[in-house]
Amino acid sequence: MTTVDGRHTLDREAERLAYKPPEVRHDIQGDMETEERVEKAMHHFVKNFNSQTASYLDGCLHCGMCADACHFHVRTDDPRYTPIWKLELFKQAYKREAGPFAFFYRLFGFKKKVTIDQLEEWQHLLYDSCTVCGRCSLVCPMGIDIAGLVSMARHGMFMAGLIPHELHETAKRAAETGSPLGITADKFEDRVEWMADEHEVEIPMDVEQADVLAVMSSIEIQKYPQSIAATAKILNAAGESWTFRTDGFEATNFGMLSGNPGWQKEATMKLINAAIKIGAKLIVLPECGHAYMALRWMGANMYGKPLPFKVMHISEYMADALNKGKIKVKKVDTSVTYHDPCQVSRRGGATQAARDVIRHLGVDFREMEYGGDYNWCCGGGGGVVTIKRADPLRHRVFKLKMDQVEKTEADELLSSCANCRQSFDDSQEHFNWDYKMGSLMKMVAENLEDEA
Amino acid sequence: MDLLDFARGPALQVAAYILVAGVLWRLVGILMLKEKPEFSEPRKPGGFMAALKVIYTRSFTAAPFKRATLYPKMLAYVLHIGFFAVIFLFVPHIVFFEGFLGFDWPGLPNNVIYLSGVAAVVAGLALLVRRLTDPVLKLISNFDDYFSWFVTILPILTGLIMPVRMGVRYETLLAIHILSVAVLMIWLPFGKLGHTFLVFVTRGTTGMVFERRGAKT
Amino acid sequence: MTLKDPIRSPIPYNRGNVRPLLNEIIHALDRLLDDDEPTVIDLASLPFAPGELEELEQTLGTGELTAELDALGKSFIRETEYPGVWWVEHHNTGGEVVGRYIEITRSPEILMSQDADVGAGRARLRDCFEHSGPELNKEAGK
Amino acid sequence: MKTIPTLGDILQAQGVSRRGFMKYCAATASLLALPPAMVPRIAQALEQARRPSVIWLSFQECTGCTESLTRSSSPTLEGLIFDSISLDYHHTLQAASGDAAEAARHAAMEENMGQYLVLVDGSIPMGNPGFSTIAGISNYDMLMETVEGAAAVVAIGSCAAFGGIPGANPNPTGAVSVQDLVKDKPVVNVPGCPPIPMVITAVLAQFLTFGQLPELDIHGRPVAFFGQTIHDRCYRRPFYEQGKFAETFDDEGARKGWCLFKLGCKGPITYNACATVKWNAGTSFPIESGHPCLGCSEPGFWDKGGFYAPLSTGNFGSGGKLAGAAVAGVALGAAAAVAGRRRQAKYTKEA
Repeated sequence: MTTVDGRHTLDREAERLAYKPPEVRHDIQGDMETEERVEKAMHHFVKNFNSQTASYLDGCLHCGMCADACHFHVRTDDPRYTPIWKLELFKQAYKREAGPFAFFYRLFGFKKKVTIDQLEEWQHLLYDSCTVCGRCSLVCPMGIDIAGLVSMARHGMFMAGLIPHELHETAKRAAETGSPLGITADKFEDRVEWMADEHEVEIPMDVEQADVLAVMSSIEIQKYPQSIAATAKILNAAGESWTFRTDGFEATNFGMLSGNPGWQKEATMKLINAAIKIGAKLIVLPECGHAYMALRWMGANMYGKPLPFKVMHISEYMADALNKGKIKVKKVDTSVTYHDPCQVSRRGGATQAARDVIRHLGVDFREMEYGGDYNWCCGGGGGVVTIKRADPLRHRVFKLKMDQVEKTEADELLSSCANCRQSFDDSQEHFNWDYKMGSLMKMVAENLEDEA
Repeated sequence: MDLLDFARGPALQVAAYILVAGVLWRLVGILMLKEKPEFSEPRKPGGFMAALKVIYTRSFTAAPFKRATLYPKMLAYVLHIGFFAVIFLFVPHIVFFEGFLGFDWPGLPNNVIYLSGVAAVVAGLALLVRRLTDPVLKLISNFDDYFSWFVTILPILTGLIMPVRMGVRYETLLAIHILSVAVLMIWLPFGKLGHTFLVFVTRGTTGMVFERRGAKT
Repeated sequence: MTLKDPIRSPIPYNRGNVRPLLNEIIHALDRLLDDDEPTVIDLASLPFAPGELEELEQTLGTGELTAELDALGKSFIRETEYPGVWWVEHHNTGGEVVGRYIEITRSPEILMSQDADVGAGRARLRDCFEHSGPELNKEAGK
Repeated sequence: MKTIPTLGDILQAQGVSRRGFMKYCAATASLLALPPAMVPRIAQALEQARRPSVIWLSFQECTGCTESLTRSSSPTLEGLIFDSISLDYHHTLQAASGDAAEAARHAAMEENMGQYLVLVDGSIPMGNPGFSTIAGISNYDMLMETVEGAAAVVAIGSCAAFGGIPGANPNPTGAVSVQDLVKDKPVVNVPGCPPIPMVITAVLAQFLTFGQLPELDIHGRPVAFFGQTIHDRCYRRPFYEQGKFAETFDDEGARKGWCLFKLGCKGPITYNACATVKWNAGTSFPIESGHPCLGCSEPGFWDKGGFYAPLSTGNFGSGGKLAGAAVAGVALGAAAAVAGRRRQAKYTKEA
């Protein structure tokens, strides 16, 4: 548990009779010596410095405007949640090790090596209180992509064994079993079969040659298995030659979220290899935000050359199919508002796709105030939803999202990200909130015209 | 050699050498670090035009942030525009630039310039007060922020004192003014005032990265 | 200025030193009337653009009284259209201007007969008287 | 020592009336830039004033200063001041020459030991005493000998005051100013090329009237005349404030009499009385006749980077040096980047 209320901060030093404030918790993995942890952190900070990150880290004006864009700061007024402050250690490492004047910073000791205490303190800032939503990147007058830098800074934290335990365990499970929730190939097959029966839909599995490789996120497989059926219905309706593969079905990438580039690459390569194996021309990513970032924009860089196939988010696929007339939907008589997954819309550039789909559904679409690219994050992205100790803070932040949604007075709330959905569901339960988030894909699947 | 001769001669010369060398040092030092490879299939052509686009568009605040950042943005605009007017539209300064550029441009009446200078200083003071009181800015500020503020405001102040005089001899004031400019020139490449040239790099980079994704820039 | 003279048109607006000077003259007239305090303005100490001095002179105009003094070169003392405001110009023997003043006073000091000159004059007159004839001399002796 | 008559005696002897004397006092007040209210005090002082002996020494000069002072053909009121001083030695003006002239100088020095004024125009060559001599005596020797018993020294013109044109770069004669050599006597500088004649006479009038030297500024110049810049008192100043400038000598701005700053006017850093006292009996001064101020009354005016170079131009040195700085910057940047990459590599190896 962490004190997050900047307006009523507790004086931690003062003696109190009955109440002892809890210490800020930080987790430690492994049994490295302190010095080794610091070295590891520095090493994996330094590894990220290239001309692009360098210009960003050198360009900050300390104007503090990113604080006004960050939901964690807006809701708590805690200055530590200023996005650029979360990068202070990363910046410190850059100025000391790789900046143009690094020699002088070292010579005169202007920038010291980071310390273990700093790293421990920053764990909360780099993980619990950043969803890598990138809203701050849009307010920065220098155009610094702060969110991108946070992802990189996490590399040092992971390698130093200083990340939130739940996130570490989830990422580790993903690396070991291929799924953050421990879903094995067999279990996936079971779920697919179950859904095929339940929804009376044909779901191709492990086809040797197919044009389209569809993948899923473990959250969907576990919590929202109807997504499997919905995906199948849509791809079938479009008349695609497609398949799921047991050797490459997991779209989530907890290696990326936790800050382990090795694991990130492993997870990405599984999908790439599976697609190449079946000669796929397209991978359709599920309703998952960070999967889009991991494969669509970072996949080729992990692969080291351009991918031999296209990558689409399911919302992009649906929009394309609807626009081209490959599938048709019935008009739906309801009012809808749409929550943009940060990694798909703001950072991924597919903002328009979901709106195209919604237009085809003919619903009364109510855009949130400053929706789309400036949308407030669900609060659970970037792995935050897995961090138990961050729940109170996440709930607090969710208030912004609730206000944004409620203002639209729409009947239904949709999104296209299972991770968003999960954190919405959790917060809905916490607040006993009226809105239950639905899936855009599900609405399309349920309203497909039989004759395409 | 009196103070003015020193200011106009060696001081300005050394400052100019340091300015040129420092700017290139920082730029080359950043840009010659390893390249970040980019193999993903672009949604839109990025490239140079995207860089230019964001260099331009980031000069304005996106609608959702307008209310929250109105005050500092307004001050920053006043500071920047005032400062630019003073530097580039005050006729003696234009003559100064003409001295090494070889061409000139129309200036503004001095009263307008004095007003711009005063506005810039007032905005600068307000920004300093904000930096000293706002919890966020208090936390993230360091020596660079305060020193850069000082060397930016100093030339405007020393310039504004000149018509007022206050009993000090003109050539002394002019020498002090030029020396303060020299200090600004010397510091500019190294601290956060480097944003005068880095702004093109950072905005341009973001333009190229995000525009090719088709994402919001 | 006589009572018959028409009221002058308003003083034209000028950029230079003319207007401030006129204002100063008005205040000097206040002091003269209220406190009986005269003022002398030395025009040599003020920077004038070409034509400004002439403009000032024209604006003030010429009043009822003009005097010419001949001592170490000519001097011209003239009351302007505004009573109490005097234009005083000293020239040297070569005709060059060596001093130019606006005096705000009832009568410029230089117009007054000076005690030293009066004394010297009296001496000269007495001398003249004593040497002009015995009758007069006798009478004066009594 | 002979008895020196007071000015009152002299004027009386010349039959000058009290009115004439008052006029003279008013002109003196005007000359000294004193308020008219000071006239009675001046009158009182002048009546008691005694005619001082003046020795005028001319060294490396062009006689322009003497010309300036004596330019007027008819006797003037300033001239009266010269009547009331005793110019005992001025080798350009006096009839005597050679040994006779030097004898006059020595006689004046002896008679007025400790009370005479020395006026100097021209700079003194220190490179070789033979560069400039009078009656076989080097300028340096003559100056030091004459100054010995002087009450004060007045350096007339920029050469005497600051070294002037002979002292300009590369200064082949090793010319120095009076104040460089005379350290134990008060030195008043009346710089200008030439100085305004009124200012020269004013210094003498001040000495004559009050028996003391005027208040001086940091360059030893009378504050009454050198207290303000040409720019501050220039009638074209409003154009400067409005941003209206003549760009060339024959453009519209030049014809309309706009500010000459862009044509190199040194008015803002030049302290002199030209804008108020003006020249040729108050006719005009350089800016009024359309030429920028050269700054001739300032130290080193000849070496200030060109008469027509605007004041605000800086001297950045050669383009080559700037290019050198650029190359150095690129090299340092490259070195920093290489060092940064090396450290990355080192870290990667260690880890």
